[in-house]
Amino acid sequence: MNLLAAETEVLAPLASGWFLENAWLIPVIPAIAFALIILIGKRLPMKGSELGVASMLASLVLSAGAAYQWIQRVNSATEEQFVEPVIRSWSWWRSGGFDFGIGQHIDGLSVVVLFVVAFISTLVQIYSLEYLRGDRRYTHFFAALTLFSGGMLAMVLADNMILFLLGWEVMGLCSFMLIGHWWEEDANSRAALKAFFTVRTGDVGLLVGISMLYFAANDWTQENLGLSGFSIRGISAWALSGEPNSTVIMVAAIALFIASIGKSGQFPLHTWLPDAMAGPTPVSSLLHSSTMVVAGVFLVARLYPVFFVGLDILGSGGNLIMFIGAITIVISAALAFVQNDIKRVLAYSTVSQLGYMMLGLGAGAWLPAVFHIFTHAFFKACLFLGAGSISHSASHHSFDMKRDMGGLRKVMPITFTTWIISTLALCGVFPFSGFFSKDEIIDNVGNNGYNTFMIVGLVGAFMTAAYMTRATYLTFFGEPRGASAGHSSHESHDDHASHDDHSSHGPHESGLLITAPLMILSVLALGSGLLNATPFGESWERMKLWVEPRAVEVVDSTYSGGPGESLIVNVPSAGEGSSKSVCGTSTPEIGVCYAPKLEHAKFKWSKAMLSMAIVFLGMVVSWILSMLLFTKRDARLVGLTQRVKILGVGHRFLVNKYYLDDLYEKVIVRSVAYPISSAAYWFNQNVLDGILHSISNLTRKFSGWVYKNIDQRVVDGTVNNSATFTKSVGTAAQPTQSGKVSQYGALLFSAAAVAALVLVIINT
Amino acid sequence: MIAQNIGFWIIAVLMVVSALRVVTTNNVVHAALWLVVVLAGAAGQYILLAAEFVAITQVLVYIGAVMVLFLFGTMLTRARIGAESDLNNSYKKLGIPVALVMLVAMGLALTRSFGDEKLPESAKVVSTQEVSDQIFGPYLLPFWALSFVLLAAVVGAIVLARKD
Amino acid sequence: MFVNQFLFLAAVLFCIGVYGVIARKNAVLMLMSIELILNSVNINLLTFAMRNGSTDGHVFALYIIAVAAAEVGVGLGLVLLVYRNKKTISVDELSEMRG
Amino acid sequence: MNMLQENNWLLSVGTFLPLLGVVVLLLTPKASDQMVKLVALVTSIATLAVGVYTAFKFDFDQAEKLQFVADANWISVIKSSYLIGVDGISLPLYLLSMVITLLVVIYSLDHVPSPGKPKAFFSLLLVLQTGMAGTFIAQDLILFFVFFELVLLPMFFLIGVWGGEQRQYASIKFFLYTMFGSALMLVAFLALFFKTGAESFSIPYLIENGGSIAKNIQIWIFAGMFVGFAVKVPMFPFHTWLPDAHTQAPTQGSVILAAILLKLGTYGFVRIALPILPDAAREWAPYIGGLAVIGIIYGALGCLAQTDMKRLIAFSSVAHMGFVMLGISTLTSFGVNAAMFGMVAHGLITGMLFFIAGSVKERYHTLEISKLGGMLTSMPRLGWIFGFCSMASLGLPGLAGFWGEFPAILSAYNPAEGLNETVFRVFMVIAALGTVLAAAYLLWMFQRIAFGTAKNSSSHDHAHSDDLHDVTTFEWIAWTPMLLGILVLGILPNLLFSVFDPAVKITLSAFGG
Amino acid sequence: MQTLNIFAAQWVAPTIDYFGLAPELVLAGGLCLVLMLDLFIDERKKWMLTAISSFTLLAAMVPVLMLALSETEVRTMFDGRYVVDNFSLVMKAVFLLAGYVVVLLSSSHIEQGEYWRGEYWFLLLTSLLGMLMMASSRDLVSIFVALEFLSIPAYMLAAWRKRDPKSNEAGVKYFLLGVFASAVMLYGMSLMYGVANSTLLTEIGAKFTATGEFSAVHALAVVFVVVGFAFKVSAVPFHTWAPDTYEGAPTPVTAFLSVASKAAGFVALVVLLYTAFPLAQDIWQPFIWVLSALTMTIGNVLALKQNNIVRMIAYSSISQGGFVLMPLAVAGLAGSGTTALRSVVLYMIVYAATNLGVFAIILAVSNKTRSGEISSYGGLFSYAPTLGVLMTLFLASLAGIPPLGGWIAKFVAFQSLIQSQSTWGYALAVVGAVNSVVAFGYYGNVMREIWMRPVPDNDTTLISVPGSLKLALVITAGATLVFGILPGVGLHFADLAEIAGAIIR
Repeated sequence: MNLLAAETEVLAPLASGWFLENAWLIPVIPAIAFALIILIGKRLPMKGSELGVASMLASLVLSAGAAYQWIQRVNSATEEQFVEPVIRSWSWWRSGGFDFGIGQHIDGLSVVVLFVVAFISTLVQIYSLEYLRGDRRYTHFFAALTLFSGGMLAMVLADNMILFLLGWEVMGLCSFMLIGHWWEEDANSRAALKAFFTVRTGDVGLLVGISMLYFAANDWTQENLGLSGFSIRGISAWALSGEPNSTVIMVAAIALFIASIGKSGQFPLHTWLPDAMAGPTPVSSLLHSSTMVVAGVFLVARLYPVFFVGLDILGSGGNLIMFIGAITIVISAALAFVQNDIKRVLAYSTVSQLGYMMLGLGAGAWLPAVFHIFTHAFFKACLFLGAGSISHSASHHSFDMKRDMGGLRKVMPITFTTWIISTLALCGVFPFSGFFSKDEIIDNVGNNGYNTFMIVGLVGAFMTAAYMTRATYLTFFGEPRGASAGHSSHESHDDHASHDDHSSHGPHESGLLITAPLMILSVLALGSGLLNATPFGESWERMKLWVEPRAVEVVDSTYSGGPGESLIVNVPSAGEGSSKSVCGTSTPEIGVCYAPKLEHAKFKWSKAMLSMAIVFLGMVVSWILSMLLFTKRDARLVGLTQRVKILGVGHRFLVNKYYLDDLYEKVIVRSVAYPISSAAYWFNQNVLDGILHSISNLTRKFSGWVYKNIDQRVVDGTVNNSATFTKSVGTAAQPTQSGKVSQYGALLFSAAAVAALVLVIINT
Repeated sequence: MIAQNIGFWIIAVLMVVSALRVVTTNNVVHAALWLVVVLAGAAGQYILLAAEFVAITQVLVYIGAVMVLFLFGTMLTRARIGAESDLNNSYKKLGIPVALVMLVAMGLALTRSFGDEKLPESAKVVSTQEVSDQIFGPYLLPFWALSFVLLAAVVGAIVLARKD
Repeated sequence: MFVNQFLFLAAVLFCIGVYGVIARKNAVLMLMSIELILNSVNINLLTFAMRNGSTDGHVFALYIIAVAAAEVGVGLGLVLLVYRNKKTISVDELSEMRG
Repeated sequence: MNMLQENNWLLSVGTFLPLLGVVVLLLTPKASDQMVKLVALVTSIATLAVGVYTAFKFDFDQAEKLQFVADANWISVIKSSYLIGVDGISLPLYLLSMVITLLVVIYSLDHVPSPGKPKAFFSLLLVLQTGMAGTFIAQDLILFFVFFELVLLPMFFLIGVWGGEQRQYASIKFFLYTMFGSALMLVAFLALFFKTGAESFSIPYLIENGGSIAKNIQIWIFAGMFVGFAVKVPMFPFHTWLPDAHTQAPTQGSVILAAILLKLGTYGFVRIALPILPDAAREWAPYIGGLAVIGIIYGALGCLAQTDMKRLIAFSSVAHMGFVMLGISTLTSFGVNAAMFGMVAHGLITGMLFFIAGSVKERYHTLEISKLGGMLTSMPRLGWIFGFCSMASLGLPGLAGFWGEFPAILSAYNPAEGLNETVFRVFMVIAALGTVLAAAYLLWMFQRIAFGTAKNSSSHDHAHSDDLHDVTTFEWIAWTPMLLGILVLGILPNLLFSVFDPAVKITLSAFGG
Repeated sequence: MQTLNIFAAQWVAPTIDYFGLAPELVLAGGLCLVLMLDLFIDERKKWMLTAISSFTLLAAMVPVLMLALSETEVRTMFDGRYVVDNFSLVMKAVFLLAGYVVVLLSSSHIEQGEYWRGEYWFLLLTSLLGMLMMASSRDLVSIFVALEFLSIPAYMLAAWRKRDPKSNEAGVKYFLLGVFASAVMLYGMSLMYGVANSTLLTEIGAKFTATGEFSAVHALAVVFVVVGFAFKVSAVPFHTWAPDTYEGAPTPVTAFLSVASKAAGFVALVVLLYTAFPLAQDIWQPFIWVLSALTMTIGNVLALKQNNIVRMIAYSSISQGGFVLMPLAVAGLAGSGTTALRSVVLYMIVYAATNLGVFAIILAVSNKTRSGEISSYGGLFSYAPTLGVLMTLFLASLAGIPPLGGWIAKFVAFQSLIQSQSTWGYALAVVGAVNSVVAFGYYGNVMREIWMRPVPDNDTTLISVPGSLKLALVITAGATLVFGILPGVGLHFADLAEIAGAIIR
């Protein structure tokens, strides 16, 4: 299993431990829990939810242990030493010379994501205990949620692409079940279908990519590393070995990236994400913070060498990943402006943040991107759960900010505080966690020479600040509206009727099971950035130390034995000539390289200040606009006297003021901000989503056509026609059987005569 | 030989003309009588072919017995003694080409195979004894069989033809 | 004498007989036409007997004559049967079964 | 090929035991339905017991060898003998046929379809079982052919007597189609026999000697077999009997048809066509592959156009068997393994789907998708089972369907030596797109049937509110093994692959692995 | 011997092997007995005639078996004009057993109409005697006489229901066309005698070999002779009589014609092809090829159109005849002769069993329904399951579905075609394969009636099956199954059947 362990010991024995060696338990526990919930969940006192929570807690503990021991392991290595991932694998099945393994691949990246996933999942499950209390499919919900986390965990620690694919698809399935949780409503089931189907479209890329990589890499990996071509480690090493055909690896990388696009909701396959908000809020939270959508980013991070070589990352002029990332940032941020549904705002925000991660990965900022996964998980989970908390306790299950929210800061202090913290983190305000990750990305993008993309990143930051401010304002400031104001006249959004008792109480703070996760998450949203606080110097860059793989592994040339037989590989252009080796300058002549050597930007306060300024500008502008726009507009609804009270001016003036408002709204806002956002939204709904729908409609129509015309008429028609034809031959032959003896005789004699004539002529 | 040849040609022409009349005449009884001419002609040809026993049998069986049967048949089915218009059917037109094709096929084959081969000049008349030696020698079994055939024909024909 | 002059006579008789059985619808006339054919066969057989100098042809011809007699007997029996049921001996009327 | 001959009575007993059951059935009085059912049940249980014992005795370490080989004189004049045996390829299918038959019998205890006549129904099921099992154990072409054809008549009657409204048309179509194929196949078998020196019809012998036939003749012989097997599979464009047969067949018939009968064709390819005629197989492979991917896409499109649940599932078979054929067409042992796995997986999954369709029909009295809906509310268990099977059918990893589908796609990337890689890679991408379409039609169906609220109002004429009961005991007993099978094979595919692999390797040795 | 022997005045009595003739003699004795007894016994005791007839047939089987077991392989009489070899013995056994089953089929049937029972049995036995003779005849004269021997009684039997115009029509058509065909055949025989100067088949064969090249007359002779027997086996386009005759004739007679009479035609054809002009294969192979392909196809497509079960079976048996002819189309090729012969014999055996079974069912069912319409079989399975299942078995066997007799017969036919490894063989095999599918169209249609259609008029009164029919059903169904499941049995007999003096192998 650990092929290189023997040899690395020569350098320095790396610490390992039980948690690292047995990390495979982390996804297995939820999987077992899932089965148990399904089988006996309904009979348990808490309807199976306890099993889910317990399994997630266990996974969390194991993940934390693994993380701890990984840190120890890293610390036990020397500065430049390659930190061997803890790989264990077992043969799963064999077929035709193909060895499909199953196993774990624990390295920095997996540890981080494992921890995040386990952590968020645990909190979400705890949160759901309260949020879904009384739901009719409570047990099913927890089962699906648990399996969902299990799938993600399995994917994260997969040591080969097959297992990776398995986790990936299991998540897809669970997302279908979870998004469609309230499937009685047509919209929900449609959304679930759409989500699954869109993601599945992207999966074609994954299938193709895996296949291509396998066949391209298998010989090399078998020969040199004794690993199968599915092995992530093998593929990584192969990608950097200089061996691969550039076309093959490029096509494979593009194929894989298509899968990422689908899963991570990148442009243009992002339309399923907002619809997926139909699911229960905890699901949205889990889906958008740490699992599912992150899987796409994780795929790129995991097989980074493949993308690095295949898409020529760090090459001049940008690459596909960067373009997609950048477009996604802007487009989705713009879309977030025009949403009234708080969850949709957050959804687009997620898409946008994923765009940042993609941008970072595409630009060679691997670590910042991974770090952004880490921090984003906390604050985005917090935001979603906050939104859930609002709908649960204040807005009568509505997520409409304009109709049912407003002024909630007083009634929901905890929710409000955690929301603000997370928002600041999302906007990237120092010293909240988002700053350390997002700013790093933007910084590194610029540092690696992509100034245009850096500007896009900054614009994105501005927009992020702006729309989050708008959302915050609408939700927590201003006057309460609709349900938050106690009105319950409108139709409830989520018709799980058991919650109706809330309406009588009016808006209030949520219970501890909801607020506790919020608080924990907000603390992390605040503080998790410090794990890689570049501004504070090298020693604060712990994440870099722990997570970033070291570029090269030194191989002792005397090593022999093991299934790999020969590990002596000539790394091309290693340190020779002027060309920069992907493994960095310190690559020895002989060795296997598992990760590209990446440069990190030097932190500069000046740059940070610039971006901070942009963020603040965005917030302020948005705040003012929101104030002007929404509070005033809202006042019009409430009534005359109130307006007088607030403004203390005359009726005519107020009327004029309204003119101004209208002017403002119609002329300034609508002519400047709206057209762009609206156009984007229009484009989104009509063109992108429209394309999606029309593709599906077309396919349906086409299939109908094929069925009717090709299958039934041509193919089946041929069959039926042959029967008809046979019968018509019979009909044609029937007249010969006229019943008249003379005719029979004529036939007999003429046949004899003709046969005789022919054969006589032939035979003479 | 010349005399025989002359005989042959006279009889042959007579036979062909009579045969044509058999198949074209509108009168059943005439047809039967024309058939007699053909059969008698055939008997003549048999003599030319040195088959006197067969020729005699031909006269006895055909002209004597079969013709009587035909005439009885004609009577019993109350055919008109005289011309009838509907003795032929709609396949008449088919008959000519079929017969012609057949004739062409036969003619081709015969011409190509026998060309101008001649019959042996000094053929001895086959005596009745020789024929009977053959019949009661190697061809005995078919002879026995024939007796059953005739018996069956008689029994069957009676059953079928009698009124009941 | 040429072999073919007899054989051609037989062939012509045969073909006339063929025409007869096709063109005639009166059952008795059909039977007569068949006799033409059988006679042509006999001419053939005897011609070959002379040509080959064997007596087998004679025997064959005699058996044919005998069988022909039996056939005519059976045939007329059938004709009478039909006539009794249908009051006609036109074989064209015998086309109840077809197709 | 060396063979193991111990316990050579086992296979004969396992194969012909159902016929004994038929004899007993014929002797039981017509009136006593219970007795009839009991006899059928006991027979199928006993058959399966023999099958399990066979599996128990099977030497899995030598799965590549024919085992339990019996070789008796049969038609010595034409050099055909009663040569039977199983190896890793046939054993799982052999057992599958027994399991499916037992489950179908169990299911039928409670669901003898209209117009009743349980005696005839169970007799035909058991005869069918003999035919199916026999096909998988036959190691002689003529014996194979006899068993291959033996399944025709019972299935013809199952469809024709116990089927739906269009049953007569469907049954005749099914029969004529299959017969057409097998007639040509027989011609091909005979040509093969003579071209190998007219020595023997034994498959092992022909495998050794078939390769020496001149290539252009091989191609023609292969063509005959191709038609025979392709009709059975069914491959595009020979598939049109399938939707009709499936739609009209009674549930039990559909299940057996999907689970076993379709496999006879693919099994024939693996067992007979490929190893005996390697050169021709190489020539044909691209065309087979092409038809296979056309089938995948075409089947999926067909599914999307359907409004009838059962017909949709039937068309999905076309698509799934396309994957199987794609795997076979790569001529790699990996691809063929995938195909073999796909056969078993498809048998379980689609069989299950047909069971569900049958139960839906029984409860709703219609299979029009537009008239169904809200199954999850009215019958949550049935709904979830349906969901599970849909997921398995669309190839979700972790369930059996995936291991037939994904490796097949994977194998197309790298077909056997001598095949055009570009062509097969194109096939691979198309097949991968097919998985998306599979997701589309299956989920669409699932969404429309299971989600939403029940549409009781749409069919007032049937007072069927009483009928909407959840899964019954008999259904549970019949279904649980299949559901477990889908799950277990999904998690532990090696259970099957380890059995297939050695045998497949040997079989495909002519293609260099 | 056959040359003109001018001074051979001395007649020598031919040596006759009476043991070799024993089956024929037993049968001849039996039929004379029937004819005589018919004159003397009381109307109420006429059932004895049935018993005597069936007993005679079984009794004739005894010498057949003894001859088969005797050490002398081939018995030759009359200078080789009459030969008792294994082929003839196998075929004689088939004729006798088929005749026995036909007697069983007839026995209940002729009680009902105003049948001339004594004469019926007499003619039936006479026809069978002709068939026995045909099996051993190796001489043009014998073959001709045997042909008339078996045909003339059959002509009359076809018309045996005297009051029924259909039956009359059947008889007349059969008779007239039979006479036409034998006239053509005779012309061919005369030419054959002319070119070979012998009526003995082996000598004709030798002459046809000696000349090496074939003149036009050879072609004409072969074609005309084959036409004569093509009529007998109802090969298209000489089949036209068959449907009408089969439909009109009394059903047991139809069974007899479609099985025994057809088999006799094949016997003669095979004997002629194998001993008289095997080397004229270039002439007859293409001819038979065309005949076979046409027969299968036309028979099938016309059968598809039929509503009357007997007429459908008639067309079916035409098309089956095409399958029997199939291997003969390549029989002249090296190495195919033996298998082709085996195929023909096996096919005849299996076909006899199956087709007689079909007729037994038809008789049983028509007892109740009094209808020949296929639709009268609706729902047969529901009220007479045994008959339904048996009919299904027989039809499936005719369609060639394993594991019933028909499949092995078809299989062997295909086998010998393909064994020739000639393009023509392959092509005909494909034609046959397609036709065997088409054939299921009409067989399946009857099965569909039996299993899937409602009972007409809901008349589900039980069918009473007479004992003799039951026995016939047991025999035929048993044979059909045994031939299918253990094809070795049928093949063994077929393989035994070797024609003494056959030139092609």
